[in-house]
Amino acid sequence: MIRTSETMYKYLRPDKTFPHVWCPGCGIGIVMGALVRAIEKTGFTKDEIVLVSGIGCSGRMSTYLDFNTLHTTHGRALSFATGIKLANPKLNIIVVMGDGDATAIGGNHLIHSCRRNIDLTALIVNNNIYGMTGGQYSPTTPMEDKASTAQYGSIEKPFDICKLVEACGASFVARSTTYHAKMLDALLSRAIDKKGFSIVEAMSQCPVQYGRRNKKGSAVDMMMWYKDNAIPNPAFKKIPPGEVGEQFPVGVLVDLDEPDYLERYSQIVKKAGGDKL
Amino acid sequence: MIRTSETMYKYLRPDKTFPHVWCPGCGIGIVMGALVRAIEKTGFTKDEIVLVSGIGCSGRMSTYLDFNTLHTTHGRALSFATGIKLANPKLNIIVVMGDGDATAIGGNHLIHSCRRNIDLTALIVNNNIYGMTGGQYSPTTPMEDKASTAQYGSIEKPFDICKLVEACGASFVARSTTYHAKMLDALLSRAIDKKGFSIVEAMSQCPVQYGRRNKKGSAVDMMMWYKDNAIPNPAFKKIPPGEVGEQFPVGVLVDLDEPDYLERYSQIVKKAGGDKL
Amino acid sequence: MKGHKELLLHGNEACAMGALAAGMKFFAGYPITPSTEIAEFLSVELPKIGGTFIQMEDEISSMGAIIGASLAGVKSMTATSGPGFSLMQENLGFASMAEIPCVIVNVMRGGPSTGMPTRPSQGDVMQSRWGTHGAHPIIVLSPQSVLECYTLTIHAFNLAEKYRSPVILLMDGIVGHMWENIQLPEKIEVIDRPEPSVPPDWYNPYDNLPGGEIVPLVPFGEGYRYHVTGMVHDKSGFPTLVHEEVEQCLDKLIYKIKNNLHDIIRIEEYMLEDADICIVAYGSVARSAREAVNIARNEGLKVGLLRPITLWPFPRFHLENISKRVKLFVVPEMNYGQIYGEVLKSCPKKAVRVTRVDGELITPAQIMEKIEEAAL
Amino acid sequence: MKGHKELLLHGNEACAMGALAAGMKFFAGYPITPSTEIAEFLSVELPKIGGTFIQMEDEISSMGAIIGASLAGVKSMTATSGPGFSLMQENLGFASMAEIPCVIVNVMRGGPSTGMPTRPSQGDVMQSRWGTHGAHPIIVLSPQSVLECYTLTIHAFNLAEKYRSPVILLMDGIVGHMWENIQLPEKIEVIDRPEPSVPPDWYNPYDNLPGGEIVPLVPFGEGYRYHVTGMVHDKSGFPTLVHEEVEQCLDKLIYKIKNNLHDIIRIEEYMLEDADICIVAYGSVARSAREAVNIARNEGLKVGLLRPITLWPFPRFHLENISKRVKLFVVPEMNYGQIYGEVLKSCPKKAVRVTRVDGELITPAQIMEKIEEAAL
Amino acid sequence: MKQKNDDPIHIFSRWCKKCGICIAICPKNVLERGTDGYPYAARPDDCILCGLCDIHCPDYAITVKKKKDVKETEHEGA
Amino acid sequence: MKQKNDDPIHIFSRWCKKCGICIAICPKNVLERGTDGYPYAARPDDCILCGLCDIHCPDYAITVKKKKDVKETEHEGA
Amino acid sequence: MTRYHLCLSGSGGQGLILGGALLAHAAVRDGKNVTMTSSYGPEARGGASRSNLIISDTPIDYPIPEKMDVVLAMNQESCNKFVPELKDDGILIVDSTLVMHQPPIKHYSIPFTDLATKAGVVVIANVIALGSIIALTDIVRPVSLKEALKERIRADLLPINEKALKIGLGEGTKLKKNIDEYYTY
Amino acid sequence: MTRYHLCLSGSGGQGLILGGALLAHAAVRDGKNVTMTSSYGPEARGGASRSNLIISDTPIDYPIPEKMDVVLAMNQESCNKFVPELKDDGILIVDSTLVMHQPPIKHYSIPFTDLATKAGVVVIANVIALGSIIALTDIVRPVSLKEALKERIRADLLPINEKALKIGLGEGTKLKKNIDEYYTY
Ligand SMILES: Cc1ncc(C[n+]2csc(CCOP(=O)(O)OP(=O)(O)O)c2C)c(N)n1
Ligand SMILES: Cc1ncc(C[n+]2csc(CCOP(=O)(O)OP(=O)(O)O)c2C)c(N)n1
Ligand code: SF4
Ligand code: SF4
Ligand code: SF4
Ligand code: SF4
Ligand code: SF4
Ligand code: SF4
Ligand SMILES: [Mg+2]
Ligand SMILES: [Mg+2]
Repeated sequence: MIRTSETMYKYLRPDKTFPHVWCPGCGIGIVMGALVRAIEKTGFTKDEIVLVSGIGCSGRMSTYLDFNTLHTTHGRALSFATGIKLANPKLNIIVVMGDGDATAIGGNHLIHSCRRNIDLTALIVNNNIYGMTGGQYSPTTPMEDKASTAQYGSIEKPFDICKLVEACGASFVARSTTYHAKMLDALLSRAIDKKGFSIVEAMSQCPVQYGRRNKKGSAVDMMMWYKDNAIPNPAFKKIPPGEVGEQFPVGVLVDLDEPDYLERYSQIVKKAGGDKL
Repeated sequence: MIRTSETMYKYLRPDKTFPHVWCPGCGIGIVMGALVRAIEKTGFTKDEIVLVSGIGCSGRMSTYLDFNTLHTTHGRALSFATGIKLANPKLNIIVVMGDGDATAIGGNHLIHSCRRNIDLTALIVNNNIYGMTGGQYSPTTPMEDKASTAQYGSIEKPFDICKLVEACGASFVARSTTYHAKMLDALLSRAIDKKGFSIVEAMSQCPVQYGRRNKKGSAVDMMMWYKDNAIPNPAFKKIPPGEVGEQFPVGVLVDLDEPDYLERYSQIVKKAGGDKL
Repeated sequence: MKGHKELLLHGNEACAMGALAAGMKFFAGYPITPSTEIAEFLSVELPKIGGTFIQMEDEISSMGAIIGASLAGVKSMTATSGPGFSLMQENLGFASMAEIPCVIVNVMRGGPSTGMPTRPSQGDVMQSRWGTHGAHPIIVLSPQSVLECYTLTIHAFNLAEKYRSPVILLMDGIVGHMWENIQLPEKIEVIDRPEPSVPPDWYNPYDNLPGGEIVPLVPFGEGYRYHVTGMVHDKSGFPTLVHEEVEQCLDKLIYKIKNNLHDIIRIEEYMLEDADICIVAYGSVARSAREAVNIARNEGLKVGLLRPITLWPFPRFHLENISKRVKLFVVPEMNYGQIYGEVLKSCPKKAVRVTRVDGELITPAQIMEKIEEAAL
Repeated sequence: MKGHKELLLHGNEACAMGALAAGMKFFAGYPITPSTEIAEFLSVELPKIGGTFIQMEDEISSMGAIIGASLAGVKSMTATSGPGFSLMQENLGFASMAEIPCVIVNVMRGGPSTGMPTRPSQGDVMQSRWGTHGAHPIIVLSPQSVLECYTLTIHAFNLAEKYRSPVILLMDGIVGHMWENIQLPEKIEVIDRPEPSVPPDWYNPYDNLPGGEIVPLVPFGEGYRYHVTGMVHDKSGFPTLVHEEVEQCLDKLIYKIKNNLHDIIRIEEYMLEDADICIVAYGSVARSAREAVNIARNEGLKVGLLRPITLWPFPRFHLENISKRVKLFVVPEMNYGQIYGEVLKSCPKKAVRVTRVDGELITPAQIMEKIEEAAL
Repeated sequence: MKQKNDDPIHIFSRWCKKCGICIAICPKNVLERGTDGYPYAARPDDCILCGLCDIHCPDYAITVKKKKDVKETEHEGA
Repeated sequence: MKQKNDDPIHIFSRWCKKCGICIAICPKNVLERGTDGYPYAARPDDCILCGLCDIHCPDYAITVKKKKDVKETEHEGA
Repeated sequence: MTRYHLCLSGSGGQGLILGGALLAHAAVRDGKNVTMTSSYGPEARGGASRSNLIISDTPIDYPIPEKMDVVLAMNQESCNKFVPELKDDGILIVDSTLVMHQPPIKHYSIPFTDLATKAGVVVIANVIALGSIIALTDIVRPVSLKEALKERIRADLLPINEKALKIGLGEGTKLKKNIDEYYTY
Repeated sequence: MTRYHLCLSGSGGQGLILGGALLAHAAVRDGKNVTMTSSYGPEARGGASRSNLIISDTPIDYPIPEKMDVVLAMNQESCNKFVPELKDDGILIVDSTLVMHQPPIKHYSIPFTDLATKAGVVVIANVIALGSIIALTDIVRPVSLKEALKERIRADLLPINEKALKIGLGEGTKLKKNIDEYYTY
């Protein structure tokens, strides 16, 4: 087993200030640890990895890690990443986004990246809230939960991110939680190795902006909630629909074998004769 | 049976020039006829209907019909419509969009309108191409088909619009074609009557920008293709997966019974005491 | 002694309260620092009066939604900051072109790009005039205090309805995030949308009426069925390419503002009567400038202040009048000199700027420095 | 006799060919009239040379993608028109802030809003300077002919690489959609991204080098791992709020352009030596203006032409120099007077405008009218 | 092609764009393309008034009498 | 709380934010919250070196020796 | 100095932009300077369409021809619209298949669309018209236009287009010979 | 004319913006004019946080206090950062629980966070600090601050906050009495 703390020294930027900026108990740090372990497993060098992030608490990951890092505009990380990947297919691109970043303002880029099956790894840190701007509801805030712009409780049906991207044709879809940190790094390393567009949704506690307002207890309590409600997909499928309650599946949810965008584009280049140069 | 041509005189704006601007054989005229028959069936007065359209060939519908009409910016029709509906819930809003309008530049508004279950009727005229701008590929252009920006054949996996919106939580989803014009008006009138976000996808031939380039024959040939490949949903479900080929289901695909956004918002108003004014 | 209704308010809060006082019943927005408090406040207050608050998926749709709501007859607004304001530009142009009243609040933070989200600036002044494509008119107001966040928001709604135009309230982050004790005015003027004066068949929503009178915008659903588009349109609202109609459509947009400058433009003058040097400042910087005027006067220097409250249309004629009297304009701004460019258009030889872009308010001392330099 | 490589080209086509000649290998865009031919042409040609063409889901992502591609070391561009250009503003500001070379083509159509999609205009001149939020620098070029669509596109890429800045090629719809016979230059200068002169550990992508030298942008993946952000950053690229670093970051953006005006600014003068009246015109209107100069000279009027090829930074010093010699500036534009505003900044008393917004090119006769008025 | 006044089908050729959809869609093969390209009712008596041509014409250029109308006429005639 | 040099667990309190996750996640109840709020190894001998505290610490403030390291130490000691 | 101003007008699908481009190409082969601008209806697709050419021995500044030496009108609407732009001694050529109300001035009237339909495909009406124009005006050399066809037309469509050119040249030449006969008033 | 400049500083979660607002409210109750501005770290969340107040008998133009009459420093970073802004005779108050390296100038040192923890909840440290500030300075009347609490604090949290105010007032009064003892250098 790869230990986070040791591995971390290899990947953290030494000139940044630690402890990092995230609140005590925030799950983003755990997710970043899992990401680093996953990358360590894949064996890619730091130079081969590009970490693209959006804007938000989770978007700050790009400041801390010693890769080629790009902190884009809010919601647009996938479009920047698309440009990088197509311009230099040798780079491995990991795109870190918050739930708001990826599914609110950035929803369109998400669904089109799935459709194009562009060879990127998207890591969506889903804390069910806009953390950075102070706790407004996001497209994944559960109905009736409170937020700074939903003091009477949210009335919007949340997205099931994994279902959404599946319908758009993503070729690898997986979910884990900060409690299931080992599973998270395993899924992430598979996602990075996967050719085509792959998505890992990491459920991550935001004790400060989401938990506190919704009486979800401490960071620990929130993780224990994940422990109780995250069910490995095979087992989840066996739960009778009426008994699902708040439970949700984790693990690999979709794994298709389809040519990715670049493979298809190379066919075009061949047709046009551009491969002969 | 309501005849189009007669009914049309009641709804067409007398001061517009006819024949309309669409190319010979273009399906949009058939779709517009079906829409008018559907509205006639619902019994709403012209003043109660607001027709919001995006930009594109199909977006021109709003010029011709004698309702409250709004021709928005490209891709944004649903956001404008959301504002109208919430500001005056008594109005019945129909939002006409092209496939590009609704799922390329406007994809984000589409998925969020589904999620919010906002009481609008979206009519997506899917001609598998950007007609207005001269035949570039759209998110629904079938793989390998040609377009003015895909001279070597498209390499992008198309959206299945109905599946996409289903995954986002739309409460009524249906599909028909210009060949199945009667079914189309029946679906549209159900969609208009439905409370909540409802979507009707109308497959519509663009003989000029899509058909010609792809050797699909005349407008008639394209409609006959719809005839052969559009299968009523119950029958479609029985086709073994391996034998589906180019066939696609038509009819009602989703019909959920859920409170719409306005109903939920009225709860909020009640909580806040705003209903007592 | 303080009168009644003495309140301690946050600039953003005062703005939201002003909107409610003006009759705003529809807010759509997307959170962004430092404007978020406006949305947060209204998400609580609007339901209380049966109004609508909706958090949209982004700023583009927020702008679309408020246009829609306005067309349905409801006063509407959104609030954002630089990045969101950039995203709103396309639909803002639509509102200009289709002449839809609405109010957009931009609480300016340090730019460009993500810039300095928590630091104030005045960097979006030119963008507020020219951010969308094509020649279009716009009205932009700039408050200097928490009280003005309240009163100018009301004024913004009034101008929007009166001139059927989007109106931008351009707050700098200091004013937006400042707390100040204010006394709400006892009486406020609220302009509501006028009723149409003709029956439906006679109604042309984009007519050029004699004397530049503005056609009332009848809400959708009241029997006046008409067409609204972002394309160049004739008087009935339908697209046209006929030379005269095109010109009428576009010219009217410009002239409805130009012909009413006297009504639209608000300025404040402070100690200008006998001034040799005129500071031109707006927003929070005007407060530093007023302090600088006081300091200068104490030192015996004849300095005054011109504060454009209406930034756009820019009070060029006031400036030109003053320029006949003064020797120098000093233009302090929390940017590299945007209104300074406008001052140049009237008197290129007489203007100097004081700039600051690090996210701190320009100090009276910085302004004094320039003044003393000039006084030498 | 015509030389070799005499071609009949469409403006948009020439622009696309220019891009290829400059070494552009990545195009991302979203169709829009009247720029679509650029995308269509490149969708066929780029695969032939192993380059990448991608049609994105909208203009926002197109702009994002070309920034990404440039960071990966590939010269990239997008092309659009007004509505799409408005949508690109946020990410365009990012490119400015993060100093990413790239080229954005805006083929201007009639605005505002959807406006007149098939009619040309020059309505986005001010937007090209001020469209995004926050103070930022930008370079904008304006071709007058099909030949210049080719040569200035190459120049745009060169400036982008040299100054690590987005460069906008602002074509009016006439130039973009015109066919003209041209002779491609036999030799062109192509500036490629320079190699870094320091090893990775010493590399600061946003350093302020002495003498204003610009740090080369090393492509991602070459061992120089660094951070790129739209936030205000220090020399290594990381966010900062430290006063001096903030100022250095923002000032550099401005000064890297300002300090190189002589290199960046291109103008053309025609018959200006002895002129009393100077027409200031750009793009297709400059052609009408040249014809007007010829007519005027025939009538014995001393008229000349100043054509800013670089619109931004505006050639203010050239203008000021000329203003010492001439009595009047006549500024014809296919808008309500945008560059006219810049002329005012130098000589407010001496400038008149000729405007046209109906989607037709200003005629030599229209310009002559103003000249003759003035000559009286 | 001249249209008879009592034809169940009326083609308004000013709006017709000669796309041929009506001809193809008619289950009774009533319509034909004339030498001028416009459709005309070659076999009006075969028409069953199903209205398919009407609802499929993209240009609202073909009008079919309603069954009721016709029936009434028949009654009158009877 | 003082840490012994041969503890299998090392807590770097400069980075620790006292969130308590490590304490809660430990299957062997090795950790406890000290009076200063920081966790410390109250029962180091119970530690099975599973590393769960390590990978769940959001702040990379807790380091667990690898099983191998420990074994080697044991060998050396043996 | 010779300088010709031409306007080819009609509706969206009639290939007048391509027609203009062919003419322009041919002119370039003849060593001339050319500019061509075009315009469409209110949005990108549909409605009226025209292309305007200037063909000149000397460089061209102002690229919009104002008074026309030649107007080709391929439908009624454009005929009505563009005839006023004709110079007093300008040449008007109309497609008599589609222009019913022919204007009361001297003009050449040729059924381009009918000729095209007879020749097999309606879309070559534009090339037939080009043939007639150059037969009637000598603006470009026929051989240059033939070269232009080779350059811009897809190989499989070349024969039919070359045939069209020939038909057009023939019709034009006929009319030129019997000029007075074919003027209608 | 009396005019006070205050700076309440610390880190993000310590409630210093609310603290400033409470003080401002109280001052308004006392009939004063107030402006309060605040600042945060680089993005919306996290990092240092401060609120700056001006409390004055006369209207306030320039709203940024430059030299401070009072600086409250609730953590080390802000103590280091804002001490230089103190007037020569200004009053520095530090939270001795969190400020280890206390500056070598006269100041009051009170363990606000410890006091708060002992009183039950750490988040009331800000209100304790307010109590001490007004005990030490008389900038606003204690009764006005009590009213301000009533106005802005949720009913269920009011008692604990009132208790905090009392503690703070008590600590402040103690120090004021024995002023010299409590200065550290
Ligand atoms: C165009 C634009 N709109 C809004 C914002 C403000 N903003 C920054 S982060 C954010 C949302 C953060 O939520 P999420 O993406 O879920 O990330 P988290 O902070 O929860 O990790 C918002 C709305 C912005 N920076 N840019
Ligand atoms: C912001 C913006 N981008 C691009 C365009 C150009 N544009 C107009 S319609 C259209 C696409 C039309 O395709 P679709 O929505 O499928 O409608 P259709 O014409 O096929 O009915 C495009 C790209 C625009 N008007 N605005
Ligand atoms: S606000 Fe929430 S998501 Fe952001 S750092 Fe704090 S706990 Fe984490
Ligand atoms: S281009 Fe296609 S969709 Fe548009 S009008 Fe013509 S046939 Fe219809
Ligand atoms: S379907 Fe309509 S437009 Fe087409 S041929 Fe028949 S009548 Fe004419
Ligand atoms: S009504 Fe039916 S049967 Fe009669 S012509 Fe039309 S399609 Fe044929
Ligand atoms: S390594 Fe395992 S057993 Fe040891 S302290 Fe950590 S969690 Fe507990
Ligand atoms: S999990 Fe980490 S940060 Fe939290 S208490 Fe344990 S060591 Fe400290
Ligand atoms: Mg989030
Ligand atoms: Mg389409």
